[in-house]
Amino acid sequence: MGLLKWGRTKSPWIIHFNTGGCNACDIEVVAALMPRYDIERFGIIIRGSPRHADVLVVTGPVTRQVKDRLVRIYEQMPEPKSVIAVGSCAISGAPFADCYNVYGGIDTVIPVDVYVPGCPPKPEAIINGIVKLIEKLKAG
Amino acid sequence: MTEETTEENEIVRKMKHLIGKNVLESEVTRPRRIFILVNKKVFGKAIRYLTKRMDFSHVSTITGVDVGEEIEVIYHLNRAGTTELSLKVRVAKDKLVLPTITDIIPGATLYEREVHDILGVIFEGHPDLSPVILPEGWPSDVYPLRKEWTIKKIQKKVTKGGKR
Amino acid sequence: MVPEGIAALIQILLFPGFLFLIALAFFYEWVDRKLLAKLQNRYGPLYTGPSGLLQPFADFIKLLSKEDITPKAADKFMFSCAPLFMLSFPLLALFLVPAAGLKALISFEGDLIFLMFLFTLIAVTIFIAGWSSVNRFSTVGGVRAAFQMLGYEIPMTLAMVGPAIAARTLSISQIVGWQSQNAAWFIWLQPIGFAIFVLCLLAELEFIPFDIPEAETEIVAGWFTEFSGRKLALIRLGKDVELVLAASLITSLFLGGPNSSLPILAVGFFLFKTTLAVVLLTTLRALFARFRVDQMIAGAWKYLLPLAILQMILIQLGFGR
Amino acid sequence: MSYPTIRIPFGPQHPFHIEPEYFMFEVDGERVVGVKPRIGYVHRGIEKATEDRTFIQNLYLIERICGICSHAHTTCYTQAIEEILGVEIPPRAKFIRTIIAELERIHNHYLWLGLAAHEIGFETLFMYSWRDREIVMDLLELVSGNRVHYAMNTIGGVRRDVTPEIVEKIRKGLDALEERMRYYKKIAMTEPTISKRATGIGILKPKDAIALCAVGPTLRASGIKRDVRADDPYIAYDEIPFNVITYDGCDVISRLFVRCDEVFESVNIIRYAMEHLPEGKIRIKVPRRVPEGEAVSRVEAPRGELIHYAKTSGTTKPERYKVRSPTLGNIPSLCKMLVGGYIADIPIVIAGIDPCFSCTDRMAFVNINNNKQWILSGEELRRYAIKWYRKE
Repeated sequence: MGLLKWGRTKSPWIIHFNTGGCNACDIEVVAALMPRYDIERFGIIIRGSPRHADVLVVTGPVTRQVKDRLVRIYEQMPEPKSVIAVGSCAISGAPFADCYNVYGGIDTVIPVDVYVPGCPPKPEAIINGIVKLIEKLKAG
Repeated sequence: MTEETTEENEIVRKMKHLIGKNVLESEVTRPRRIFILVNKKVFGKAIRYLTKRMDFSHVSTITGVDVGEEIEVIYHLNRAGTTELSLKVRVAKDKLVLPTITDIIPGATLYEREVHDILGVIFEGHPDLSPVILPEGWPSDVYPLRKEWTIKKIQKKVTKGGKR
Repeated sequence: MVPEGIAALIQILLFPGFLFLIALAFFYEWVDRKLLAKLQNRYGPLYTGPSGLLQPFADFIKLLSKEDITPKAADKFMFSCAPLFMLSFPLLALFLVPAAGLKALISFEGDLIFLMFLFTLIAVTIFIAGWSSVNRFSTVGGVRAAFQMLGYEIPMTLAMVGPAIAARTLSISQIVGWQSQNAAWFIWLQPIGFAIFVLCLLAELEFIPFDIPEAETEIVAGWFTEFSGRKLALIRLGKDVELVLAASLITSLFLGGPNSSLPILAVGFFLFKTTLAVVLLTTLRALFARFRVDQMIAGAWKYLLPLAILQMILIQLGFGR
Repeated sequence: MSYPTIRIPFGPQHPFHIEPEYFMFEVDGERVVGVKPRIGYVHRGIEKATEDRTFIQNLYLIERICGICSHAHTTCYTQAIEEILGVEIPPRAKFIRTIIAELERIHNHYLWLGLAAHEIGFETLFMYSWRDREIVMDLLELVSGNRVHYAMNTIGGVRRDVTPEIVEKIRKGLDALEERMRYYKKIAMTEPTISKRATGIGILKPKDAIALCAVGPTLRASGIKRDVRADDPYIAYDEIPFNVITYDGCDVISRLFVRCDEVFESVNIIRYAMEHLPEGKIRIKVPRRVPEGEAVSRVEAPRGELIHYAKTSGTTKPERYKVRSPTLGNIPSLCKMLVGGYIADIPIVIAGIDPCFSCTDRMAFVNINNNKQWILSGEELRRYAIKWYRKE
């Protein structure tokens, strides 16, 4: 089983979805892919289709309109999948928590593995979140 | 006062000349800002006059404000990027109808859609007034920005008491 | 078992056969990703194995262990066969190309034509894969792959036929033999043919200037949007083996191939030249933006085809000998 | 015999764009026949939320309307409230606000250049431009302590001062930024693949631009000279000389050139502002209770004219606060540009107006009339197409 676990921890492919946030966290997630931080060193690539991805990186409070799309994306991903909630909006809905069109954090909709606090979290914090996820995968 | 404000007063004078006492209120708060409240009856004429002859061709946006028993719709018109004229019209809540201006300025379709969505003002002649920013399955009688709808009441009504 | 039979089996299964080629596929995917990263001023895979060497292998293993989803509406049979074809065709084509010595595993008069047929089959498989997964993105991706094939197929065939005419043979091994006898590589004799061949290979491999069928930013992941798990692993491996096929074809047709009788030296030459070819393909990949389908086809018919015909005329007039 | 057009959904999750927006394209082969944007995914109901918060709390909320143009939103907000209060902020604060506004414009244009390159598949330019964007991010972090959401503005002035050594660092950073942008502009002009994918695409004629109320670089790329900084100067723009960039190519490549030149303008503005930074306080005390009144404030955000309308009722909370973001003004023109193009052109034309749906999501256009879930399975698609085709 060591080989499978090695494979799974060494190449976590991510897919990014913004559920209504202010796209500050999104540009930080994309900045983590860029030459200065370059998370491809850990074997992470951003994939276009939910079918190819293992990790769903979600940013933003879940607005009412986006909720069932988020659940649909989560269902489309093949099984050993995990979710990273990036940004305090994704964790608790932050400033928009009591707006009428917002559900609050991601965990009210789909199970979340790693929370990355910050508004927006710096790319180093996002990489730290991914490393924690890899440790969690290693622990099995 | 600098030369600019006379230009604003010039516009206000022309409007008064056009529709006389129907200009209920007019105010020049600072250079390049004019607020004019017009009676609903002459609204169509005023808009046509401003956009066609006075060259206010750019609609920055349309704001809806719930002022108690009436809804105030404010058309922020702009001329050549400089002077911003806010034309205000008051519509009673029981008869929320206004003529659309999309035939004069096609760019205003989106703004009218939003005011209809969150305040319920119906714009006659608008090509397509279906719901806009509010999510699918939003109860059609809830207008979020009305004063009587507090956030708590909206939440309860929309989720029908379901979980947040 | 007759030893000669065992030797043939070993040759097919182990040395210039499956294992060697699949290992080569992983190695070249690593070379491709690292070089692309370097050109884009970043590191590329770093922590899986020595400087990321095992990254493609890790991706393969991970994909194998993932859940394999077949969409309800998909055409089940073709949906599951497409990845198999996608892997087997390039592997079969690689047996025709001499890797360890002057003679390829299977070498007969006319194997160049058989290779061109396999290239077309790969494009058809891509179309079938896109069509059978009934996702609109895949459908558009599959249709685009078919469009693209119309564009690059004919110039590529002409470019491949060039060396065959010059060497008066239709077998790749003989072409390599001819180049080693006359000690003249076709890259010097037919530079236009070489340029056309490389451009068409970029289109066949769906690399950046021509990665229209899987344009990530337009149609999600193009024709293989719906594949996941084992099927995706096979498709990605198939695409890597296709990269090895393209590079080894450039080596054998235009760079003289493994032109020494000693097997060790032959493999050394082969590896060195194929890596050079991969480096060339990746550098081209990093320099361009993506073309539109109609621009690509228009470009192929307006520029590549006349140049290919010009190359044909030059060979007839004796410049290509 | 016209084939039933296929409907291709773009979004809400789409690799090319970092935000959920959703365009349903009716496609005939590779040609786009009709477009229905359906946004509303990021609509959080901010305008209602502002009515329950005091003015200082609103500052925190208004800033998070959009991550990339957060300073533009707060400048517009503080300007409106200061106008109602009848308060004049110290000149040094005006200059610092202008410096941060221009730094944010540079940050936005670099970010846009990368995203536009990503959409036409030019990964290397995407990586390079975002690598150079880190320079301006470091400058912003240096001045305000945060890479995004700088929280520099408060009602009555600015929160942090710009010390001389920060000025020195900014000057060094600006030289590098300007030099890199010159290099990218040269690439955009000479590189055949970029010009092939961006010239003559997404045409917006001046007549349509005015009729559809386009704003910002999209308007200026159609040859119309309108810029809020020059026409309706606010904070320190009346004291700083700069010129408004216009190109009359009306297509995506001229929008790119408009933005490239705007970066050069911004660099000059910042240099001028730093040289003429007046001394004095950076903030003045402001009463918590705002008198009754209303104000319309306009700001030239990186994407175009941003307008806020504030109505106050003499309490500590605003009566009504309306925000209209620049991208919303460009959506009708975007739909006009998209119809008639290819599928492959859709991302680059959408990117052409540099949409920011986090701001926009007060509005959408038309929603999908019949089905609720957004992925049509093959069966439904065929049935729908036949039904739609018969209706034709």
